[in-house]
Amino acid sequence: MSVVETNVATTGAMATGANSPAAAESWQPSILAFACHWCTYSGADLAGLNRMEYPANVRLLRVPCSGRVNPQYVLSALGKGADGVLVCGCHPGDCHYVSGNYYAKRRLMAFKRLLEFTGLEPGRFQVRWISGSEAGKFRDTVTRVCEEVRALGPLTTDQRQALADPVLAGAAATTQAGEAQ
Amino acid sequence: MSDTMRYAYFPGCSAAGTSIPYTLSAGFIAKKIGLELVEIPDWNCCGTSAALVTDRDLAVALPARSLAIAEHNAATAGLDVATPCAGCFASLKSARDYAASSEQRRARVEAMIGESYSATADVFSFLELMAQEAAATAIEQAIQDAALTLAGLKVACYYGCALVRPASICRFDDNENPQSMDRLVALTGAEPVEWAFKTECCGASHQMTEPAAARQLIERIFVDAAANGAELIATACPLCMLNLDLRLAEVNKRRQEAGQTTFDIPVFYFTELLGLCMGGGVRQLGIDRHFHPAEPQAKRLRTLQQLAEEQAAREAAEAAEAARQRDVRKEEAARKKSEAAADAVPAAAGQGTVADEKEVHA
Amino acid sequence: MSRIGVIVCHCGSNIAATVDVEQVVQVAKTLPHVAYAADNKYTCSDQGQQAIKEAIVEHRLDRIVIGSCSPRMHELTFRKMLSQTDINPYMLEIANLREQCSWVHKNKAEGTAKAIDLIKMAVAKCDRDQPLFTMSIPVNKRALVIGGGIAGMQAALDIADAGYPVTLVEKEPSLGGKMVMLDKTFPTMDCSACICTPKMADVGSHPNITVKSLAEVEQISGYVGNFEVTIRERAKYIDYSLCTGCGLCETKCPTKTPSSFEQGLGLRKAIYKPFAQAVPGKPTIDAEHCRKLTTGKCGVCEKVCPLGAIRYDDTDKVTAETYGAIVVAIGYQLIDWGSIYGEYGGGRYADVISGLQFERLVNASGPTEGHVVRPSDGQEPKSVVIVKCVGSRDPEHGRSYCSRACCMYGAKHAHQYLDKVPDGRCYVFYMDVRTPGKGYDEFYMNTQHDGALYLRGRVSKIYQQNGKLICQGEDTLSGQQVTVEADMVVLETAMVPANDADRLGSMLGITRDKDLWLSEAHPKLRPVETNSAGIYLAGTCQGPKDIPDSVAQASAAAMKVAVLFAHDELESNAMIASSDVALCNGCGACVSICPYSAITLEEITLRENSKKVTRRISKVNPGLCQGCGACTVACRPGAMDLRGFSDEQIMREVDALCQW
Amino acid sequence: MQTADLSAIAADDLKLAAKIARQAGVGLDDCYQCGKCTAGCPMAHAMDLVPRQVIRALQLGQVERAVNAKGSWVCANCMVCSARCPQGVDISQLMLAVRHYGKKHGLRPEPDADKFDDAFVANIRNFGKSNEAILAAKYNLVSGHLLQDLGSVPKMLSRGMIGPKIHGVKDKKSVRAVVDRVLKDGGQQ
Repeated sequence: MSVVETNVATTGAMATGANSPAAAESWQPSILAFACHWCTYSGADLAGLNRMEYPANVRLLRVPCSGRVNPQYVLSALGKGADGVLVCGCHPGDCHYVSGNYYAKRRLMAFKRLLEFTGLEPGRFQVRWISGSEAGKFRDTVTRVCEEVRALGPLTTDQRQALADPVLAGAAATTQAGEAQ
Repeated sequence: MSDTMRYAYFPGCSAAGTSIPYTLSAGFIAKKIGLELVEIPDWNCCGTSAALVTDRDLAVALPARSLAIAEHNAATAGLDVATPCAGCFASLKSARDYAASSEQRRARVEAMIGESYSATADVFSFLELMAQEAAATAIEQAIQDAALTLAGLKVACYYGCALVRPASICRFDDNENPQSMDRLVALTGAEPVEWAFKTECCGASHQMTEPAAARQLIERIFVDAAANGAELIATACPLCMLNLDLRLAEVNKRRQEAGQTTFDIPVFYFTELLGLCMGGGVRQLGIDRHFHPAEPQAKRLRTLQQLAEEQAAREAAEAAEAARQRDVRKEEAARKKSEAAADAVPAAAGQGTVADEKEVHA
Repeated sequence: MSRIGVIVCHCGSNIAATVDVEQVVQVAKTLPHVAYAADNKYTCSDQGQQAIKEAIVEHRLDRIVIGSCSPRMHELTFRKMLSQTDINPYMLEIANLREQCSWVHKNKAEGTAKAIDLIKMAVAKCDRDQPLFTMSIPVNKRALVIGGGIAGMQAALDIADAGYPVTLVEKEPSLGGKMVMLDKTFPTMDCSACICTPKMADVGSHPNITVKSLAEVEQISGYVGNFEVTIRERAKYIDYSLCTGCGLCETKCPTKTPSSFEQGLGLRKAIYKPFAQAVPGKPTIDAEHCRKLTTGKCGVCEKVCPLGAIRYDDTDKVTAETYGAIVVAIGYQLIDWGSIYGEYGGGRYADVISGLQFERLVNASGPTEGHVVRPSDGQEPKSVVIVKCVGSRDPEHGRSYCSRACCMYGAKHAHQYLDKVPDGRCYVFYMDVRTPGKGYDEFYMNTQHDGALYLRGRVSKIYQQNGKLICQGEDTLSGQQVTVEADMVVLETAMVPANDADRLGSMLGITRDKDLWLSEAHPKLRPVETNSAGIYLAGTCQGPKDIPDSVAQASAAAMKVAVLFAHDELESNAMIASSDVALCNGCGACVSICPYSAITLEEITLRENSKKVTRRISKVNPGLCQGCGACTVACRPGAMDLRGFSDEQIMREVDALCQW
Repeated sequence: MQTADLSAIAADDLKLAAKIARQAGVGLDDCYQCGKCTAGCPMAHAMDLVPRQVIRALQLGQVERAVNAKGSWVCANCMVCSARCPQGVDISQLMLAVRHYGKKHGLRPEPDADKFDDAFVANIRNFGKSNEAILAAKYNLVSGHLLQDLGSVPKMLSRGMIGPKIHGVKDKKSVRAVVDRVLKDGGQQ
């Protein structure tokens, strides 16, 4: 995958330059949130419609279903610059695709334990169920995750390197297929 | 079950006291079928319901002590435990299950009894033990060898509570309509009756402290047994036995005073019935030691030859009667046929192709 | 090399107030492969759309990123716009700058920074957009209805009346289901047969309906609009094209056996119609009991049949046909209470009967011609106990749910009994009385006025003593242990799914809930649809319900079919999964995870290194795939991907956010 | 009839009730008061609060009312209730838990049963085995029912069921130690 040449690193909130001491003071956590189209993404839209304010550190990435979220995406995000990752989907039993969030729950929970085993703080990877009508819950969840990650501080270079370890990627692949068990 | 049918034997406190007939008759059967019972040395009382209502731990610790001894003693080590008494069975099995359920609990039990206990050996009641295939087959064989039968005797098999409840611990027979004792009793040729009080409580634990209320529990068991034609009740528990046998007189007295019918329904251990059919004597099995006289029912024992002779005589009588009725029917049929033939002519003409049903059958 | 056009919308001041649109455009211009970037006041307006169309031509753009409101708002609008250009409508990404940015942040610097990130993500993803195409699926306008009870009949009639041909498959010899067995229906007490048999006749004679009785669905494949269905009609041993249903064979047949229609309370012949008004109105031979078929001797029916319609050598008929839609209406059965309630005698007492048996006893055309008598001795019971919730609300022994109809039919039974035996006494043991429905509670109160004594408590034991059935209960309202000596006991038993539910459910790709009821697509908003497009539910197969609710759901299902059939063609989803043959190792993980049974394993033969090899690979059915992507994550070799949300696209979004 | 002021029931009362139920592995809110337990209870006719009402009292947080009732002391522990409960509530164990709580806190509405059990446990502690005659005599003494069952003594004697010999274990100390260890620790799992 090509790394794109650019001169706008300073404007991107997720610039990895945050690790430099000069940037420490103004450091803002960068959080990537995977949101399923049917529940959480529309919940977020509803929060907008209601003009609910929440921290600007969160970027939503729309997926059709939380079951579409491959643990590899999370590894990649944390390895490459995000300080925290949130995966959100429909409530258990409400999945637009019948059982996608059930599989997401099973594989992501196994994956979370794996991440914690590598020394990642539990607050940095969270899975939450937010419906299309729960604008308030969306705001609260995002705000809380943001605060938690802010309290944890930036992810260290060592941690990021640990996450880039190919052994971990292999292990993540096994949680990926966790539903087969 | 082990091939040799060897068990560590927990007799229970009543074995040498109120349940002597059970001890005698079970011992007689054991000898006949090659069942070896090795008594656990210096076993102690299982604590029964008194320990349970006093303290949950006590109800585990008391039986656990005996079970631990069985493990440690060379003669009983590695053997499953067998006990005649339903109450002891419940206590022992509950304690064993508790200790076996987690390492933590097992350690607690060891701390309470002050010695090691692995909780590996299982616990069986005599009923379950004898209902198992190998023992039941041996019992059937022994009865065949003795050529004796209790045919015609109607028996209400009474299981009580502790052998079937809770199902999670007993894991043995249906708790509303159990069949294991019925099947064993049927081996004697006797007829187990269907009745509804097989597993209703007899109130044994309350006979001292709540006598008025608890006597009713005894009475309703006899009422239902009688209503279903039972001539005796078979039981597998010394407490039930003592309770029903001892207090039947009192029940009868009350009923007599109230102008109700009284019951002549003695209570037997199921082992006494089996023992009788294996050739055991009334005194040998302890049947003479019941409170309500049981000898009349025991005297219904016959040899298979006697039974065959009776049956042959009955069949001959029946055959003669059947032959007589056949003749009557024949005459009747002949008369009807001639009438029907007269009626059938217009009907057949109306239907055209319709054939006479009788012809088709022919 | 792609040429991306980026348009950032002001949305009046909705976006522009907290996002520096100009700066976003400037940054966008610097992003790779962006050939054009501009702002627009109202992008969704006609002028806004026109401006994009012009830019596409002018700058030779091949894909578009729009920074505007939520894609849930205008994604379709912009796709439509693109379909009027040379660009494929799926070469489009939308960055949500309004609902998820300008409206929720006040600080303009933060808002602008976030908007830039969102545009970067969209550009990164858009760079890998592929043209996607929908398929048009022809709709075969013939419906299959499985189950000929009241729900199945109603659905079939409605669809047929809308002008579409319907095949109705019924596993019993006659239509009618459970309803035709009932005596009267609550709360109006109209005769069940009187309102049910006309429907049966309508179905039987409708020119658009083909009834297949004694038939079962054996196999189903395909997808909405195109279901390939194999149906097995079991041998009836009678040529229906000749038989007139005169019934002579039945009167002459020498073999009698318990009738399942009469719930074992009456007998029928080996050649029989289950009941007089059966549809089809022609008999069948029960091969299990027929003397001719079991022993080779007899043949009475063949001899008496004036038309020569008997066929002892008849065999099952298997047919395969294509249907566009399926309505499942397989109904329910009653729980086998005897195996779980030893305390009620476990089925040993002849006079402890089920509610459905009572319906036959009290029915004028039933085995006793409507005289309420004890099955054991034919005597009229002078006291009857009715026990509700037998198997319902009893997770330990039966089911946890409430069966919904028993409170009402329990009250009906009490009323009917007291009506037929005015000097009788009736006791009803209940847990709660649940009567939500028009006229329902009034009906229940009337039953109490009739003299039924309602006792709140669950019966613990029923046993027979001296010819009486003794019921032990507690009247929890007065706190007393009570016993009733009854002549007969009626158990109002739980409804449970039909035997077939599990097999049929898995064949059709319909999920079953914990109790094996077939699941609707959404409990509130899609109550008759299933997760399989084109398959609908009617009646009790979806959960316990009474007749009015079953009929209502059946008509709703029929409407769904009619709506589907109003189209000649359906458009398939473009954003679906597909498997890369080169990477697939045939492990089947995708097959088991797919909630729509859209993936199958197939053997293919291909040339690898100039050798012929046969491999198992997975194949996605585009008519069934809904595009959830669960399979992509389960695929370890990475062969399965989702169009429109590919692994590469999502990874590029992640990278765009984290690496720049 | 007394009015129960439910708002006067503190959260702690409810907690205590739940705690007692937990000892029995019972969730109080599982019970929907169908009364099947009581309907089949062989001893219900001798109870003031029947099993269903004991659970109800606990559901309301009225622990003392539940404990002070005879119900749990009269329970014969036959477990029919537990076997038949539609909700899997182990009522039998719950009655036992209520009784244990009462015993621990000196609430003993049914002293005869308690005296019998105490006599029984003492019998085991002393001899290691239960001696029915001694037990019966002792119970009759402490309960004041002096003549109860005396009629059967000669019968038992003549049948060899009771006699002058006292049964016991050899290692009396070890049994005594088990009993003392468990009861001194306050027992209870």
